[in-house]
Amino acid sequence: MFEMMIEILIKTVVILGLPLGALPLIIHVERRGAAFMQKRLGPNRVGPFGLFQPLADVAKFMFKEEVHPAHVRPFFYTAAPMIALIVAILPLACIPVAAPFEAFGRTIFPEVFRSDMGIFFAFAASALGSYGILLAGWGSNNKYSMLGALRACAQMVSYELSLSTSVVAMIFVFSTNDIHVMVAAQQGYWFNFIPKWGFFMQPVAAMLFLVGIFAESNRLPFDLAEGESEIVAGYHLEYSSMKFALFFMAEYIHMIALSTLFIIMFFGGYNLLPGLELIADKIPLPIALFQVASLVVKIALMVWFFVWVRWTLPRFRYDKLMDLGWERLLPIGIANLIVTVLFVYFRN
Amino acid sequence: MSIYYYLAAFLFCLGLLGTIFKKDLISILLCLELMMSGVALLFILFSKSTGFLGAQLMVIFTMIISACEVAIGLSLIIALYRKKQTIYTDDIKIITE
Amino acid sequence: MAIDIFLTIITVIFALMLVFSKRTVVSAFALLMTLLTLALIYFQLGSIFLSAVQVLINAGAIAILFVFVMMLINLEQFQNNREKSKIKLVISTFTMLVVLGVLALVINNNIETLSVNNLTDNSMNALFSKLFSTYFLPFEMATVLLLAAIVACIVITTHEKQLVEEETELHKMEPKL
Amino acid sequence: MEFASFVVFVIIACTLSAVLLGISSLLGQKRKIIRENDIYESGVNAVGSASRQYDIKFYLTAILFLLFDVEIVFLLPWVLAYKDSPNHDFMLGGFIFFMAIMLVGYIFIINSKALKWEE
Repeated sequence: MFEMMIEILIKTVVILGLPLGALPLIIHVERRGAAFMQKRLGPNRVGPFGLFQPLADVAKFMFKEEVHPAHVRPFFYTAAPMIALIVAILPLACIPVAAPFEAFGRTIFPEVFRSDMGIFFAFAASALGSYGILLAGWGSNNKYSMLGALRACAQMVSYELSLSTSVVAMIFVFSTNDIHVMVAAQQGYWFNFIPKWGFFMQPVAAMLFLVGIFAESNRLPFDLAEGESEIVAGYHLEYSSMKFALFFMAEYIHMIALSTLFIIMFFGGYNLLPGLELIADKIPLPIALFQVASLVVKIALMVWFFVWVRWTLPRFRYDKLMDLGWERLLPIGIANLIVTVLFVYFRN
Repeated sequence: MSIYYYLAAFLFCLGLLGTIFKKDLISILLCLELMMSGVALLFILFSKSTGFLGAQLMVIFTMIISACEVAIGLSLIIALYRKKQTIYTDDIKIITE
Repeated sequence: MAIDIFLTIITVIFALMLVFSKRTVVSAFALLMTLLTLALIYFQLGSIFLSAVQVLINAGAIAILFVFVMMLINLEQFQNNREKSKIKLVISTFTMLVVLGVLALVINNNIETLSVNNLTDNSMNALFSKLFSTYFLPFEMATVLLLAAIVACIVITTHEKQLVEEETELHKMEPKL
Repeated sequence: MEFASFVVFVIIACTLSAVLLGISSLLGQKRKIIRENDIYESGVNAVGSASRQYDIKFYLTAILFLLFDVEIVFLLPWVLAYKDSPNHDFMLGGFIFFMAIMLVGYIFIINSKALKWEE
């Protein structure tokens, strides 16, 4: 019993520590990347190459005064950022960082919430994401934040549909819900140079999921709900110091969780390249650490892709955004599903 | 496992109390949703105790029916609110106009 | 056994919060928490697929719909001038106690047979093979029900102005025929 | 076992967010002057209650999301049960019927211009 508790704590600390620890780094990469693209320098005063700038930001958020506007609904005003953070952390429980490995005499499953419905649980938990935003809009009780919250939620909700069609298509191709089986299915090569990743099996579903990630985590070009030039920073308008930082963290962790799902389904999960299956099926600890490192490398590439897209694509107008979600992506998702089903049916 | 039977019965009756007791239509719909979840919990318990797997499938169908019911119920509430600017049960007693 | 009691207490707290809260948004939030704890109970009872579907549909779509509607209909103007009639409270608690008493009595009588667990394999493919062999018709009829719900919702909420425009267009076409 | 670890995970997540809020309310300066409820210096005084009548399209998107989400989640058992189902033609027939009805609903939405935002 005692050893089990230790294992649970270690797993939670590792799986929570990775995104939260990497958060200042990601913010720093975002600001330096943006600066790099706009031919300016970006923060480089605090510490070597400005690496301590995010820590300074976090300290600033800690020490700023908690402004509590009077016209605000107290319960929802303080509950909304906490809900946003908790809901953003929930999908991380079902995502494994490595294959089940042998350590201390028994196989350890590296995810907190071991179930053979891994993908579906992670996706269901990310469906709750629009709750923090709605309550924030309702809690801060002014027209701009309510309108921003409604817009952000309507956008997240309508892109979740096309996201779920692509998830269903991928589950159909791998015919399993378990993440480990899915990653194991992506081993091996076609004509020994194209790796057997989900991306090459289902390019359309991959594109849909990628667009869905941007829309779901309110990143540019879909960040109309909180765009400064649109409606004055949308739902987190009335929030000041730490509560605003919580929203910020929730958005980044939500983005990391969705991009890990994307990597697991389309880019071979925690195996760097599909050459690793030569080792016996009992994976010792060092190989597992190597897998964790490869997953972190892939997530870093995804984060850089986010930053790259953020400073290249302009922002959508709201009706174009909703039209894209309902009239363009959803039929593509349904058609992709029908085509895969028919293809698999007639192939055997 | 046996405590969940009492929980399911309690949820159902609490929803019943809520539907009778509540004033505005949205809360009535909320309490109806609570009754539906009580029934769904009972279905799962019966599927576990009798070993008949079809009861768990019935839970999926109850979820679909409750989704449709909430969808149409809330549309009616919206239509009523646009016409009469109120959703309180005391003001909507007149059928005629 | 301790987990059962722990989860039951949490569900009961949120259900009471749902029914006896003054403001409707607080009860909508309580409904979301009840549905999430029910999903935990389903998982603890072993039906994994149902808890995932419960989280996605009930907690992830229906509860959000309630908060959406609450944002559309501002309830603050009704809040203060509504007095709660005592008779209604007495009658409703009386009916609730009667129904609860009957159910508790029924459960109490055959609690032994009810709480034995003879579900052989609770795995998902057993569940799905049953769904697609004996219960295939409800699977198909569910989409027809959803189609009816889609059509009904759109017709109810789109304003008459839009429908009136369609009629006028029809009249305009007629003389040409 | 994984149930206990999930509950521990959720508890740690809740305490984390509570601790973060707690630290900032402790460390932040306390300037309890009534000035807090007036608007930021360049803002206009808020007029009227916040929840005025919002567009119906928001509600309609959420309602249509619910109904289509139920249909897509219903596809998941089909997708998982296809591999080891006895005869595939029976399953495919069901899938075609399911998708036909779903597409009828979808075409109805597009034609009825229910989600058109620009007017």
